[in-house]
Amino acid sequence: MLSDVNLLGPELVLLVVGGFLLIADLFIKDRRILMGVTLAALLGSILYSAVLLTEGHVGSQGFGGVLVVDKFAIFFQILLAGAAMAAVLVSTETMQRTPSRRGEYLALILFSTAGLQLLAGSRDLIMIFIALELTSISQYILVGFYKDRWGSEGGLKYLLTGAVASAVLLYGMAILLGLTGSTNLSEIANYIAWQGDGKEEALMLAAVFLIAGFGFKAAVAPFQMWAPDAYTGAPTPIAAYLSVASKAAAFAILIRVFFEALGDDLLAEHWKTIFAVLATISMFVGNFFAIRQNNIKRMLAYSSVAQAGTLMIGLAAISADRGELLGASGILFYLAGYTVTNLAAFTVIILIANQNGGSYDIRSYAGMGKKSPWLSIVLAFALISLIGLPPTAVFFGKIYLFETAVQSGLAWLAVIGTVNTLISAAYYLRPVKAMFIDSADDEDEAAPLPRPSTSVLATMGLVTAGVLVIGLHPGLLINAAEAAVAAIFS
Amino acid sequence: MSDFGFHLAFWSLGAMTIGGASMILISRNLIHAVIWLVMSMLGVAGLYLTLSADFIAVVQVLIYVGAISVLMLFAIMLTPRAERDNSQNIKTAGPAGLVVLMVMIATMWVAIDTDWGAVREAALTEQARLIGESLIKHYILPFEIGAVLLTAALVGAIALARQDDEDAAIHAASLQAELEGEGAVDPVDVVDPPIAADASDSEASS
Amino acid sequence: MDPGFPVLSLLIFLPLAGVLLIALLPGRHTRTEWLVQNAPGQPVDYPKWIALGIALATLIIALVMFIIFDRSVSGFQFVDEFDWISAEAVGFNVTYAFGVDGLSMPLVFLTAFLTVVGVLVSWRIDLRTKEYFAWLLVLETSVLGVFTSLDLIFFFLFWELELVPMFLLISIWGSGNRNYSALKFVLYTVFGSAFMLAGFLAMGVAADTFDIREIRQDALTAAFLPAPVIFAFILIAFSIKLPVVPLHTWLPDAHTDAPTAVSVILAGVLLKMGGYGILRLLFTLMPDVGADADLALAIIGVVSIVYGAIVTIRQTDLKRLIAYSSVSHMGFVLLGVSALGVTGMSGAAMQLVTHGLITGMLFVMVGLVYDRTHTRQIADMRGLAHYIPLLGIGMVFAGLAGLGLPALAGFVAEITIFLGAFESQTAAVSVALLGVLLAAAYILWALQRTFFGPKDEKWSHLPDANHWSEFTIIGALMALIVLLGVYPSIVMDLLEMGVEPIVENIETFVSSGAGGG
Amino acid sequence: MPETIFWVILFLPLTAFVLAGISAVNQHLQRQIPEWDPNYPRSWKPIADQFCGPRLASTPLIIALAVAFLLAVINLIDSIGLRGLPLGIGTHELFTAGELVVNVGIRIDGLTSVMLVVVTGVSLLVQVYSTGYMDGDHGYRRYFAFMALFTTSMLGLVLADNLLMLFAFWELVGLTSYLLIGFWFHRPAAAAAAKKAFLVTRLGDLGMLAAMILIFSKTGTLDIASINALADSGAEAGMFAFNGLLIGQTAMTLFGLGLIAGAVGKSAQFPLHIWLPDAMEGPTPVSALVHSATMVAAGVYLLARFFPVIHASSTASDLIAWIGAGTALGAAILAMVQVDIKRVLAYSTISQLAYMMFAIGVGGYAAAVFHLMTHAFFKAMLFLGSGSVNHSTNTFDMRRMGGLRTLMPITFGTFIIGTLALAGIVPLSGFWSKDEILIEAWENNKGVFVLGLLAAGLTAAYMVRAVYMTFFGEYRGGEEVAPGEHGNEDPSHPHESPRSMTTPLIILAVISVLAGFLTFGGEFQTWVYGALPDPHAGKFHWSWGIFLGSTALAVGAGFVAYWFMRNRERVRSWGVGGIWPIPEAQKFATELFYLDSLAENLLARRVFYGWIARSSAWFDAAVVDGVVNRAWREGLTISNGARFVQNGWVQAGTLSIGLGGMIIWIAVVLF
Amino acid sequence: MTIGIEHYLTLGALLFCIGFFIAWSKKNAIGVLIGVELMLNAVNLTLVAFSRFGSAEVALSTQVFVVFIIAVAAAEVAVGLALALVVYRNRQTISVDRTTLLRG
Repeated sequence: MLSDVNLLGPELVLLVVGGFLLIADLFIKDRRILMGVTLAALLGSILYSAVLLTEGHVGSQGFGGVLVVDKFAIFFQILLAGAAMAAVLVSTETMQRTPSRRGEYLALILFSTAGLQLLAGSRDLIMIFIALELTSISQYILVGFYKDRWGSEGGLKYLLTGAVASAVLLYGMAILLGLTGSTNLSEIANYIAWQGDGKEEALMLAAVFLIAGFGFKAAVAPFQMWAPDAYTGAPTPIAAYLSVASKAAAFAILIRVFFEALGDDLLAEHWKTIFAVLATISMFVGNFFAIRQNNIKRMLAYSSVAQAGTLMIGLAAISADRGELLGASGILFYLAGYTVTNLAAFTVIILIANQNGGSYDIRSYAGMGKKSPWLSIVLAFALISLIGLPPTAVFFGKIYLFETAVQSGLAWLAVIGTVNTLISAAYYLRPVKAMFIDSADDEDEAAPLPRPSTSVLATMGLVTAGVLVIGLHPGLLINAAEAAVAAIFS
Repeated sequence: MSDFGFHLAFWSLGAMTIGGASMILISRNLIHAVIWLVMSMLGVAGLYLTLSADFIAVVQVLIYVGAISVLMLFAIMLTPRAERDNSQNIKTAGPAGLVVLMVMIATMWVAIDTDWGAVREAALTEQARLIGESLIKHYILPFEIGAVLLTAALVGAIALARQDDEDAAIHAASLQAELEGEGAVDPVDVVDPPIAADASDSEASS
Repeated sequence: MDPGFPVLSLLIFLPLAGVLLIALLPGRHTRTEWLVQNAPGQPVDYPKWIALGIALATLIIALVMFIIFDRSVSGFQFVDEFDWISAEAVGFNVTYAFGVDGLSMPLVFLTAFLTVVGVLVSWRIDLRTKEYFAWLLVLETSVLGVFTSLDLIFFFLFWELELVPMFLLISIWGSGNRNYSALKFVLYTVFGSAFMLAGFLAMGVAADTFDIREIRQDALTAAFLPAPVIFAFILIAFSIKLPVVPLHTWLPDAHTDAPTAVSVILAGVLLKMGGYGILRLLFTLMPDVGADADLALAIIGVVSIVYGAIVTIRQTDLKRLIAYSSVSHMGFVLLGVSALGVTGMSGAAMQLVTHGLITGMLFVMVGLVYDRTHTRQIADMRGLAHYIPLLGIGMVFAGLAGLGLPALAGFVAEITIFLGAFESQTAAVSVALLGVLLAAAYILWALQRTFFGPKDEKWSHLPDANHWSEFTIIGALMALIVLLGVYPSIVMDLLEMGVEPIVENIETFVSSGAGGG
Repeated sequence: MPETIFWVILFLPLTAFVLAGISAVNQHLQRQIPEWDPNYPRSWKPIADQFCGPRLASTPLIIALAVAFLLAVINLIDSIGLRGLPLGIGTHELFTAGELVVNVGIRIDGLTSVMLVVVTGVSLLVQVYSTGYMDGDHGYRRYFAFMALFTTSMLGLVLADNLLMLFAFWELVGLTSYLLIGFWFHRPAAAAAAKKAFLVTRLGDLGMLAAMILIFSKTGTLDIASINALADSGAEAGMFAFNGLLIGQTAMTLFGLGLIAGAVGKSAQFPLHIWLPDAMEGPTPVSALVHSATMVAAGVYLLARFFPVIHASSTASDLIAWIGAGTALGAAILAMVQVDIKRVLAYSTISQLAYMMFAIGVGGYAAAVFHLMTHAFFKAMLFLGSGSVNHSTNTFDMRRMGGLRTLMPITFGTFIIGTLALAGIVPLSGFWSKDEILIEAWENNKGVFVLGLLAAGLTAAYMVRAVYMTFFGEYRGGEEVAPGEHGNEDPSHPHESPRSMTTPLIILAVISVLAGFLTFGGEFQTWVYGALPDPHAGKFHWSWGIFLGSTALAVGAGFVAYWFMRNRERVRSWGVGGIWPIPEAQKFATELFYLDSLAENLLARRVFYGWIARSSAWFDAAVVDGVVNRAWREGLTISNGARFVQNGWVQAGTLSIGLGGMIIWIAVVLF
Repeated sequence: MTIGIEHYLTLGALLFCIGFFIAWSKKNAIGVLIGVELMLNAVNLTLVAFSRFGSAEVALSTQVFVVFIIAVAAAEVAVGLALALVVYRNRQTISVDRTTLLRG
């Protein structure tokens, strides 16, 4: 049991430091120290994951099979901790706005991240539920953290819908548990394989409820409604964090649950179609709603719905010959690319908002290209990547995912995906147009803007480099994703 | 427990549960609704007893009836009388009814139609011990994480409910906007709240 | 031909290096420089000189490649390749592979050449020059990439990459309804790419490789999509780019509102990507589907030729008129391709090259005129030849080349297409002949209304061509157009070389698959 | 003669073109120099002016043409020695594209030799004339550049040994014709006429292009000799076969028809004749060289070149015979009512070309070529004469001339010679060739003969009318020079033209008188027949009946016309509007049989431009583009409208969870 | 008729649906929370039913699950009420049909 604690290392670091921060907050007022500690914890978590990877712990199960440390989990641990690092790094301004709640803010980010990491490594329904709730509750609070009228409303809506979603999820889990008699994913799979016949309705009801619950986290239409409101109301770093980390973990658990527990052919045919349909709906809903948004955060929220739809393509592409590997590794690869890209976009948005008096109106971006060319170039680059244009991370992610679709005989899905790329271009290009093409109404705005904080700039540099590196040399990441999913499907 | 007693207990407790829940639906006052919720919860606790889940029943009574409903009542009491309205949102009630009908068909069908496996006659004994053992052995990790979760919720709830210095201005601004009748606002107007002047922040002053 | 070092990669990425250079160096300088002999006090624009230098260097590399290209060996030369993504377990392998063959070599040269023209024609741009020239070079890289990629994924990558500079170039430096046009251009292209990507992926999955050299028709029978569907998907993208009726309406808008250099490159090179793609990808990789689709292609081609020309006649905007004429001219490409023979396909490829030069020149001339008159409306112009006779010479020359006058490049391509395609597409060619007449009609009429006619005093202040950059462009374009017109084999040999394997492929499949379909 | 010589002949004018082009560009460049570049060395300007002046435009061309003419004459003499048989000159591959092998090569035979002499000779004289006529014109250098280019193209057309090369030069002469007609582009009429000429001839060229494509796709060759040999092989069982080439009767007929279409366009035959009268907007020497002597005769040359093809199909030969005959008569009728002297000559040209056309149609190959040659000389002379008149009166309107007989004696004299030659008065050159054609027609096709004879009569009549109006009676004052143009400053006192203009007139007059005698001894026929694949010594026939008849008709018609002109007042008092007795007929003729307005106003403007093109453009904008734009707008509207779903209520979010889940489950269970 | 697992499950399903309907149709945020609590109770009831009637392994884990759910429910309610309080401070209302600043 004690040796199992070793496996918990990455999360434990976060939880312990999170607890420490809650207390330290009372004594330490310097924001930089708190942030430093937080970042150190996240870095430690990443390093610990790396150690687990290299020290031969891969594949170990811990805590009676509740937790597993495989490459899949480690992939997500690193990804999530990285995303959290970026979120913390860009939170300078946010923390200046809430001087009396810094410890809580950072601690909640850490708790939430730990929850997401645990989610990626969970192999037990109860663990999944608790991990999910840990991260959800932390996020509810973080969304409402500004306590202004938008934040509180966003937080409340997120909480209420989230509570309903988790109730639905629990109902699904309850059915699954009652039917199969186990909370362990592999035992569930065993049961379905041997005794599942004739119980498709119940199993599918459970599966549907699980999809609803996890899909809610992943902001897949039609479970996406909270996302725009929460993103809009939340402090922007949190919106960034939600859009990438939450989604990543949700897909991690979707892959794990649906491949490990419900991967039997009895059900797979059904949910393959379900995912394909959801992917389609998500892409269209996200893109259509995004077109008319003027608030860039909200636009990105809807775009994240569409991106979730794109990711769903990978889930749908399961039953083909190599579909399992291809689909799942496609999701991982895409998620990584999407994460860095979206973070890059959000980082710039934060920087611009800081200079802009906190405005997120796309129209106020007019002339930004002249005022701060580098920020604009990075944002434009990130948005172009989000469209899926080369040479960026998402470009290859899309190609990869669409290939999985084609390989599973879902070529129509690839076409829909690319047509949606077209629709998405219409709104992703709007800020680009505003920044570079429109000119600011008044010339005063051309005055030099305050210099953003170094940490934010550094983050921007890092994630942009990430976008570019993944875009130019996707091979490494693809191989990593491949190795990660091989752990599940071997 | 005799068969008849069992029947009587099930039906009456079931009626209490469902009746309580239905009364929540109907009652116009939020405080009444919470009280009906308590009744429904008690009904559920009773049902747990009929299922020989003594420990859970106790927990149910303690936490739901004892803690959650009191918490809700407190929250309700913090709001003025006008906000204690528990009426239906007629705009959503219609579609909600339709969807609930679908959910009901689905869940009940599954509940009735599915073969749930062998029916065991003997109930679990020594539940409290077993659950406790399970929690610190098999489910130690969820247990610990659950603790963190409660901590996080606690800290978060405090952080939210506590009125910090910087919040006053924000609330005041919100109320001002509210008074000016800005009902629905294009989300474009969302702007970050102003940065609080904080002397303790070394960077803000430098 | 193996020069011993990755000359092709150098060629493709040199413009990107130029972009870096432009980005890092200051925008303009007021000091008199050794580089340029200019009047004291006049600012020197570094970006345009860097852009010119880089574009010229690229052109020289392209020229050297063109010269040392081994005309005795068919197949790809100057190949640079290494594994780029190799995910063996999931079968997602992408090779960094670039090479040129007889088909792409002239187009590569054309691209390099027209970029120089584009830089020179933008010499008087003074709005955000730094970005402008940087984007122009990015555009060059992307187009060169398309013409040399030997891997479907890289082909697609560069195909999409080109949208970014185009969008910005049109919408920032354009005129008129530029935002609309830029967006329309992007959306149309992306719409096509959507289908193209699906097609590529289906091919790649079926053949287990994205390498153009290794994908073979027989592998595609195992595809998840039927080969004709893949063919149609990819054809949609190329048809939009080419463009053919009825997918052409982005073209007039984009052309009209784009700055001159972009119009030149758009008409000169970007449209060629469509024709190149049809030859390189569709007919190389799916010869039997292509052979079945010949009649459809011919019909589309003829409709484009005739309909495009008829609509051209009614245009009132000079740039729009030329843009529509492109629609008509690019129809010839499809017609030539549909011949399924070496002659027709060589003609189609030749049409790509010659149309690039000719329409490029037309846009250069219109751009130069527009710089002076600030109107493109034909109705506003009259008797321009009195005041700007040198530009008039250029315009008339380009116009005549455009209507397929012998001894100028366009004639060679058109006549080759006609001669090559008649046997297999008799009716189509017969109708397409009308296009020759209509081309003469719209071009001559436009010339009559703009350059000829009585003097109009309001244009008396216009300066004629008076800058070395203008003389250079006009002279170089004229020289190339005449050279290709009187001695076409300099390019035709290469194109023939490039086309021959495609036709052999078709013939193999048509003869072997005659029974099996 | 070695092949090089012919390339020299071809490239001499081309070199002159380049030099003239440099000169012309330099003219415009000089204007730019001050603002061009401050660093431009000013001292170059006079040097550039000196070496790239107007002389650089004209002198090299005249020298080049003189040399070329000399070489052409030597070649002709050689050719006589060879009895017109083709010289064995190799051909060179220009480029290949698959089966298509495009060659450039030169074919020298009797026909070519004759044409070479005609082209270089007339061109030389016209250029000499032009130095005087165009002196002082702003576009002097440009003019010679175009002329040089034209001569090059015409020589190329004549020398070509394959159809593609012929076609290329064919198009190029069309181009130069376009450029020269629109030479004074500031005149809207000139610009429009240039365009019209190009388009109308190109319409005919389409036929020729189609013919070329057809013959290539059927036989795989474009070599003129091979095609002719194939046609000459004769059809057996509907197939022509020669040396491995094979072609059916239908294809051969179609090929012939295509060639005829090209010839009809270029030689301005009905119904494509409408461009030539308008083409008179060009400078007069251009009309002389391009639009009477050489280029328009290229159509005849083409049919002569492919004479076996035309005669391999009776459809083709009959068609061209009837087109020719009809045009000959119709154009002559139209010439009767023109008041512009150049237009009279233009219709006359059409009429005469039509003679050659029907000559070919009825098998009078040698006669056609002969007429082509003689016509080139005398018609060029006539045009130059009209130019000379214009030079001093500033007008071509015969109603403003008159009485120039004494004022411009040389012009008058040469014009009279030209008129007599054209009218076919013995023993001038026109008589011999025209009579030969009539004889051929008489022997082969009586209907055509009748029409031709009538046309011959009318020819004499309209020429007499023109001469009378121009040179007889009182001088009616000419026309003031238009602003911005150059011309005689004092048109009320016309004077004889300068030496540079009269000399060519005289030379041409001499040739016009003498050229007809080539027919004696059958030498001419021998050279020309030598060009055919099956060279048989054709001999011109002689028929006293036709000689007497046609001469009598011409002289009679001439006198009638003279009488009418002299007694115009009296004729008018009879109530007759013009030369035609019935006003309606007069109007019908002055309106050019309504053919122009039918073609231009109805077909081109209304039907094509107004209806087809407009509806297409509307379709393009409203439907093809409109649908896309509409879809885009609708998409935005939908996007906007769909936002009601996201109405901000929590319940909408939670409801969608349940609804989505349920729909999925029901769907799964049901299907 | 014996009272079997179906009865409990049906009861649970009914409760779940009523909870769902309450969550969907109440104006007041706290009303929505009440609905959620009912749904969670329904889940718990279902789980306990499985615990009673299911196999031996399931008996324990379901009850453990229920404990977790109850704990989490409490935490959720606490946070939810705190958020509702903040909303109230900002808007003077916790009616969800009026807290619709964010929409579209």
